Amino acid sequence: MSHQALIAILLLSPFVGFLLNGLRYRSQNYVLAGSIATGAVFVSFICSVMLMMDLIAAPADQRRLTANFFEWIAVGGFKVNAGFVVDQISSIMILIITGVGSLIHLFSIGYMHHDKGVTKYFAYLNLFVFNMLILVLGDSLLTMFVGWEGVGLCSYLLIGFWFSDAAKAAAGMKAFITNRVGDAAFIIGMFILFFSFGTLNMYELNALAPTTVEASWLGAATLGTLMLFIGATGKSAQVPLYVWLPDAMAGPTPVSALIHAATMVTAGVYMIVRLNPMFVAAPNTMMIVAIVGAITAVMAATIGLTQYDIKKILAYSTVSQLGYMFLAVGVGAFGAGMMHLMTHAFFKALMFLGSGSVIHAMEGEQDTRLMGGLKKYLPITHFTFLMGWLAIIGFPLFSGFFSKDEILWQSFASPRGSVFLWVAGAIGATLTAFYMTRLMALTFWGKSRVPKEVHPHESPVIMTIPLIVLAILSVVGGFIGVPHLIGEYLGHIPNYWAEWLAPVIKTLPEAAAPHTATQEWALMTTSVTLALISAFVAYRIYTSGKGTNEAIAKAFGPVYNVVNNKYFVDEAYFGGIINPLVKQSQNLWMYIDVNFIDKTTHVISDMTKGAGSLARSFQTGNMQQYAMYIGLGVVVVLTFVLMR
Amino acid sequence: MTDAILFWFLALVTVCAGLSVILMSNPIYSALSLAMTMVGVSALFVTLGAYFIAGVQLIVYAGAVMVLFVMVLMLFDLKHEIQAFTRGKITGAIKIASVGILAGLVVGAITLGTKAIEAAKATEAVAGKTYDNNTMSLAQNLFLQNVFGFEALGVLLLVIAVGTVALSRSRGGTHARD
Amino acid sequence: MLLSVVLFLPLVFAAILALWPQKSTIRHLALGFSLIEFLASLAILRNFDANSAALQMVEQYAWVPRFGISYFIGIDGISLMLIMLTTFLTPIIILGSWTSIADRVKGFHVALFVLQTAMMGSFLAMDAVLFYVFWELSLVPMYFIVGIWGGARRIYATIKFFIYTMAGSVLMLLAIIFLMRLTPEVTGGSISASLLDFYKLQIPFVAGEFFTAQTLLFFAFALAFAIKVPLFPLHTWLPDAHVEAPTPGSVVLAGVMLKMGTFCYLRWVIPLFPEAAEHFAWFFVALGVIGIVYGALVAMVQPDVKKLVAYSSVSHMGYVILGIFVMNQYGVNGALYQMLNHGISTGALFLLIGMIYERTHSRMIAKYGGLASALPVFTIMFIIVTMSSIAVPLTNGFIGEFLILMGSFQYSPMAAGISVLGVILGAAYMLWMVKRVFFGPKGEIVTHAEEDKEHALHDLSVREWVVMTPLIILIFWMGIFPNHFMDYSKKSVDHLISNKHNYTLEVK
Amino acid sequence: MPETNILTTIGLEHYLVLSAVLFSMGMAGVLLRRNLIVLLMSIELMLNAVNISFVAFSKFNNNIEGQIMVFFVMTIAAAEAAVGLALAVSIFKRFKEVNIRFFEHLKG
Amino acid sequence: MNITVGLTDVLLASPLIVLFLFSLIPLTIKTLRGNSEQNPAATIVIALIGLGLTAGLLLVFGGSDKTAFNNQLLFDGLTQWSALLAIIASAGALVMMYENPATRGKQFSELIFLALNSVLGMIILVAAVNLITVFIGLELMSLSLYLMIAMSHEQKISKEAAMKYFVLGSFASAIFLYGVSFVFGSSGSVNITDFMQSAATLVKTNKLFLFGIVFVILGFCFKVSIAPFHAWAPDVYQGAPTPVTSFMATAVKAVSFAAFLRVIATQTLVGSQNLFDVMQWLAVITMTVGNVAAIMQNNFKRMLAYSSVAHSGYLLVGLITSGISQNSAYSASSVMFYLFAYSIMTLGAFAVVSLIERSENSVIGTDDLAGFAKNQPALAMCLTIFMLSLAGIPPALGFFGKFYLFSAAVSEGLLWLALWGVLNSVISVYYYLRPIVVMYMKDGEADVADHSLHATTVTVYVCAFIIILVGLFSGPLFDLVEKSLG
Repeated sequence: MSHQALIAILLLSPFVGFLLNGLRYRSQNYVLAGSIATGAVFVSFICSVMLMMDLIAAPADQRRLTANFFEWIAVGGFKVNAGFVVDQISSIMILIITGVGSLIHLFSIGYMHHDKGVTKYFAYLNLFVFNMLILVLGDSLLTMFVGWEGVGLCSYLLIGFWFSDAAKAAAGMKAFITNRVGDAAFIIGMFILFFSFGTLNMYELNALAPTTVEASWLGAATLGTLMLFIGATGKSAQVPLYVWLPDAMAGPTPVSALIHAATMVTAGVYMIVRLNPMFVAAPNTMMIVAIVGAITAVMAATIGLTQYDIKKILAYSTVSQLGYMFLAVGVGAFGAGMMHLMTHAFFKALMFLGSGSVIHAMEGEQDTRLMGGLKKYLPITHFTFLMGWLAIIGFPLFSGFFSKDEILWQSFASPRGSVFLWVAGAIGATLTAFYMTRLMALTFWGKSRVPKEVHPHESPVIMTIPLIVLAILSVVGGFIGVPHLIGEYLGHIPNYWAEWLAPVIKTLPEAAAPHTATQEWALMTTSVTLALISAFVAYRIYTSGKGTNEAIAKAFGPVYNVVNNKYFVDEAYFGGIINPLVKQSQNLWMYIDVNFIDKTTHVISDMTKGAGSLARSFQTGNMQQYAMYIGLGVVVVLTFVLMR
Repeated sequence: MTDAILFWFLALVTVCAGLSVILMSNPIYSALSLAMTMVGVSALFVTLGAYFIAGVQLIVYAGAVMVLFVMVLMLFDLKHEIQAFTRGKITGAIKIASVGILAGLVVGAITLGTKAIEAAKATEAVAGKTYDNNTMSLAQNLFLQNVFGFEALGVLLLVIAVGTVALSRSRGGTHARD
Repeated sequence: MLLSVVLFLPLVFAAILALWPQKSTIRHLALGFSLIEFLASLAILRNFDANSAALQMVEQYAWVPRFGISYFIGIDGISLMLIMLTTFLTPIIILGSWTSIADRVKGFHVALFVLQTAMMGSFLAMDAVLFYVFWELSLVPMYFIVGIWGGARRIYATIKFFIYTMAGSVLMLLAIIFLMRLTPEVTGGSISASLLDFYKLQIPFVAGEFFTAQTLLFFAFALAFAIKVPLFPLHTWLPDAHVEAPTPGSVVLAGVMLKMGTFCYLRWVIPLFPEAAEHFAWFFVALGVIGIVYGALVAMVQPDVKKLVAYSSVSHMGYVILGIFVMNQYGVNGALYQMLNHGISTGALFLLIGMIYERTHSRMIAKYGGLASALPVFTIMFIIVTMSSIAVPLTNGFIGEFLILMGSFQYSPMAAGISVLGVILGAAYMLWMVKRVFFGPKGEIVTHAEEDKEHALHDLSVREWVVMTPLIILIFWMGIFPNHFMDYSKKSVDHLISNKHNYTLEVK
Repeated sequence: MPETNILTTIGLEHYLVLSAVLFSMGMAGVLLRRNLIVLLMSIELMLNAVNISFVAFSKFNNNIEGQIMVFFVMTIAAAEAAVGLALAVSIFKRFKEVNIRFFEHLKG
Repeated sequence: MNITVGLTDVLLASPLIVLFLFSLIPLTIKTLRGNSEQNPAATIVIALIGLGLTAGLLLVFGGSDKTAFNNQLLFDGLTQWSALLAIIASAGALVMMYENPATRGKQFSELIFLALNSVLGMIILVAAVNLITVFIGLELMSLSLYLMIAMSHEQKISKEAAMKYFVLGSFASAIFLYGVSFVFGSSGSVNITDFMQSAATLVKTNKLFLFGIVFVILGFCFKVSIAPFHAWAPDVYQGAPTPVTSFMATAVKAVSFAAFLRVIATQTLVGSQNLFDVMQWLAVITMTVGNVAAIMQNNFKRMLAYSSVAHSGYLLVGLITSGISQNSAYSASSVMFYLFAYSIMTLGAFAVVSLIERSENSVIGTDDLAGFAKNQPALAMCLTIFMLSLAGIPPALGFFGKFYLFSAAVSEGLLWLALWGVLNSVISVYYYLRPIVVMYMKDGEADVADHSLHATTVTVYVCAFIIILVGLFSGPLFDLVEKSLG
């Protein structure tokens, strides 16, 4: 099959799934709906695999399969095709999307079987996959943007899936609008790039990217990429636009796994990697990206420390991990960023699904304070979750270890890195270990705090299979990109990942400062040790039941309060932007529209009417008055005629 | 000199009579004063050499029209009017002022205008036009030059006659003082 | 001949309807007529040569030769799509008003058809006086539609609408007269009202001075059109008119009538007064940008759904003005496209609001809530249209808005920077409204409907499906294959942009 | 032009001024009096002033047409008087009133 | 002097003669029948035949640019068109008189006699080139009118209206005559053709002439109700029986303007810049006063009266234009065209009012029209057309009237007058829309008084038809008028 056809099937299969399910949205046959949806995504997965194989078969410099379906927009010099491309970067993405996606679809069949809107749910999920595929396959920024907004839309629909709950509907809205803020910047970024380089096609853009780095802040590449990055902060939940993601947990848990952990939220990272030559040409942007990434990584992790909602913890964890990815791409470690993207997709999808399994078992309960000791009720879930936990805290040789370690190392060693970034990353890693352990302890270990009326039970097979598959991937996924140092040590495992990506990754033009293997070992050991220590501490605290709110609040005082309230960011947004905006809009309406423009109109009309009344008042009915007007008129006219 | 004295005398009579027309509060006196004015005007016509017109003025105006007025007044049987004049002080002032200004303006224009006419006369020397100031030339002019106007006046008078008769015959009213 | 047929067919239909004795079949007849009209306009589409910027299917007959006034119509890429929009929307409107217009059915359809002719006439007219005739004529049926079939404050709204619009257009009439007085320069002595002759005029312009002929004429025209658009701060008639108008009235108003204003900027203002237009472009760009943001902000706080959509129209039309006055290919093509989008998506929104109003007799957002569970299909339709309205890619709204923003970025990055706020705010007010109306716990109305079986809410009827389906299809068709539509207008727009200083239209 | 004594040399101007004075008086009467009949009389006064003016011009311009006009004016004045009085009679018959202040129903 | 009255004169004057003779027929029959009212239908038919014959004769003999009776009457295009217009308008008014309760009665023959003679006066007025003949025509027209108003069966206010009109009209006539005397004194002639050439210079050199011409112009201003000389108009229009009002508002106004046009055509305005300025201000004041005062009216007839004042303002713009224009045929024909448009619209509107009037004393308020559209859709439609046309909404006749008028004004550089005019027409929209609003958008039981009033109804339809048809095809008519005026 030609790769055009493959790409077409790849794209259209979920869409067809969407249509099939969407048109029979009333149906509550979850098996049929789930089969259609999962099948659709699985077909895509097959296509992805076939495409990947084609790609692998091709010589390294020709690994690019394009499909131009039609000319989408063509105005003047601006031409955008409905063109899709599978290359080293997007092939990874489509595999993740369709692969992880299939698993999550599968999981959903079990998870959503009792829901009335199950068919609608699968339709949305398929639509999401379709859009996500457009996002990653699009050959130009605009096609990417189509998917970019499309996934936002699906995210909106899925977060607000249980719309009768006002809070959930609001969360969906919040996600969409926050994303829109980023999208607006994304649009501006596209304009800057288009008007500077004359194209939005990402290959052409990369080819046209300035060869000398832009020192100025006002350079086209810098401004353009900066704007695109702001777009990415919206989509990928980075500071300051991350606020929607924790709320997005209002959606069904598989959705959180698919959209808010594995795929959509990584779109920003993907976009940066995609445009890496452009970013490389803009060191200022990259600096911002790295700093934002580092701040996000730490900040979200701190918030994660205080949360009790199982999904919220995972959500902040996701934000934090996304911060790592940005940190990576910000220091020029695009490969590492992509790698972490992939491993994160595995272990975070796993953990979300695991949490879904837990919630399923807990009959909808999400508060970890009411869990504990679930290990014995949910052995498979616990085990798979454990694998995810090990991966995320960067336990050596688990997938997270490789990617996270590479990021930390690069943040220190890259010419665009710095020791501060490493410190931030290390703190983040330590905190991650802490709160993830806390999550494990509160949920699975320790004493059971499960209410009596709830009877936890292991999830059905259809839900555990995906968990198991993902657990395996979480464990071994890292070996695809074993860092050179460790690879040497483990027995010459080549870094497939770096090789694969090398043709599409632009190396930083700056010469890297010389670093020794000792340095790398030392840093790696430090961070891993810190993480393990913090995990142990957390284990001790939380399995012993000491880690209650009150105790911690006492220990940390106001700091806890601030962190527990998520640094009051939501409050600041509402109090500082949204509420005043609504209030001022009200004022605009009342004062400008009603009291100024309309009033002016009314005043004019009243004045006319007043003039009319005045004119009427001269019409007294007294004939002599009229005669007087005539006489007066004659006099005035004569005077005027004579005098002037 | 005699014509001057005559003019001034007649002017005085006419103006006084005219003033009493508008100042007398009893309409009968006004009517009589108007008749006096008509006579004065008629005399002025004589001083201007328009004898026929003077006669007509006496007969038609002082005779017929004034009799009509007086008759109607008698018919109405109006007593001395308590409110002969309009009351409004401001409007009254405006009215008198506007009349005064108008008179002033017109007099000014007359002063300037007659000079212009005389100047024009001096240059053009009024060729051709002789002022055949007799009834015959008047009649000739009326019946030849202005015969259409004359006929139209006839129609007008007929219309008036029919109209007034019709008006007086039109249905009686029920509208009371309110 | 075809053009005239299409133009006057509705008038003939109106006459037939007016004389039609049978009350019960009026609607069917009207629907049939409007479909015939739509088919006739498809014939135009077929015969139109998209590869030419020329004025096509021209018909010119002397009308008042003394003043060089002629019956002169023609179609080019710029007007073609608007004609199609008009003929396309009319059957939908008729079908959409099937039950909502219960009173004086005949009068309504007569007014609608007269309105159709008037609107198409102002798109097609190439003679100033003819244009003015159609322009003003369009007020009258609209006036009746709002005034007779409207809401509680319909009389206030309709008079406001009429007088506002009239106030703007009388100055234009003077400007037209003035231009006609200038034409002997270019026609060799005879006065002419032909737009083509107007195009040839070189009207004196001095930069920096306000009281020059071209500037004053420019503002006379621009004001008339700005009121119609409506451009901030002349927009206040629109919310009133929309709120009070019956559903079909709102659809026509938003769908086609507002476009008369923006279209005329392209047909009249820019080609006739290119220097002034360029010189004062910043002003209109600024107003457009203010309109975008202001309309969106004010829309956000409206308690009435229809008023919200009305203010969103202000915002959307701000985009169109922005696109037109940046005067580059992106902006103008985008603006033209946005006109169609707005016609379809806002028209659809009004239709949907009308449908729900018919069921619940309320438009207050606060009374709704949880409608999605009662009316799922309706909700989906509404959300699709909302997506089009907030310009989500693959819907029509995106293409227009993106191109306009692109054009404005080329003109002034700051303008684009501010107006892109509209993208955010647009999502904010629409989604907030969707949230309050469709999502959340069941509101007063839904609860009431559930308790009271007689007033139970029914999801879309077959008729309503038929009404909405073409619109939904178009929303996606136009979003995915914009070239199918844009190809017709590109040549004309290119021609306008590149030759605006000595614009002329070849006649074909 | 020798200095002419305006007292002794009576010219066109004198007659015209006289006519203007009479005209103004008539006008004042129309403006000020309340009795309909007196109003009519005042109008007659104005017309008489016009007549003086016509005849004076006629004489000083050597143009007989002025007198023809006076003739016409007189006739029309008579006709007007007839109509006016007929109107007055009909009004009086109906309302027993000729004070014009009584007739202010039409206003505004 | 070698002056004779020949056959040509008689032929030229034949419309006048015929009209007069026809006016006598009903009266004679009535007299012969022992002073009892004969069949009013016959009366009206005779009158209409008379008018028709007159119009026919005018078409045959008029418009030839010939003078009759020794340069007293001029039969040119202006005469022809304005007389025809007066005849058309009067015919409409006569039809209304036939069916309106306030005019149809025992004195119907007399009324028709007066009306026809009023038309006779009108034709004299427009044909006359001699100011004194103008005056005779004016008086013939006006005196008949006063009597017609006074004869109304309407009790309460028509006498008052007649009285006001009469006193003020005589007052204005006196002023007019005074002006004529000055003109006569300073130019030596009262024939417009005589001082036509010298007027522009005379105005500059001779203040007396200037005053004279100003008085004459103001006399006309009174007749055509230019503010501040308009004060009589609303009262009289309201007080007079509706058919007579329509007669006044259309025929009388049309011919007054036509005669005014003759006076203005003397290029006086070119001579005196001040007068020119004053006239412009008068036009502005008139438009404004008429329109703003009309806004506040509820009485339909009174509203139309103020609207008529406002239209006088527009017409004055045209008049001023033709006063200073080199190509006065064009601007004069724009005035004529507007007069035509205005007359038809106003006639139609009054005809509708006349239809609604239930008794001779009924007052039609705008609010009384509520529900009219439901009961009388066709008539309501017609009234709507009239109102929209009056407001100047295309493609009705009124729009083209305004278009030609303002077009002429703009071409003479009177842009600001045109501007003021169009702005005023925006104000006017407000009150013209009100009846439409009430008719269509409010519930009520308005209906025609008597469903058998066919003649007036036909008048309404004809007027509406003319407005639309001539509106759409105004070009030929305008060309025709301009050609004959040129």
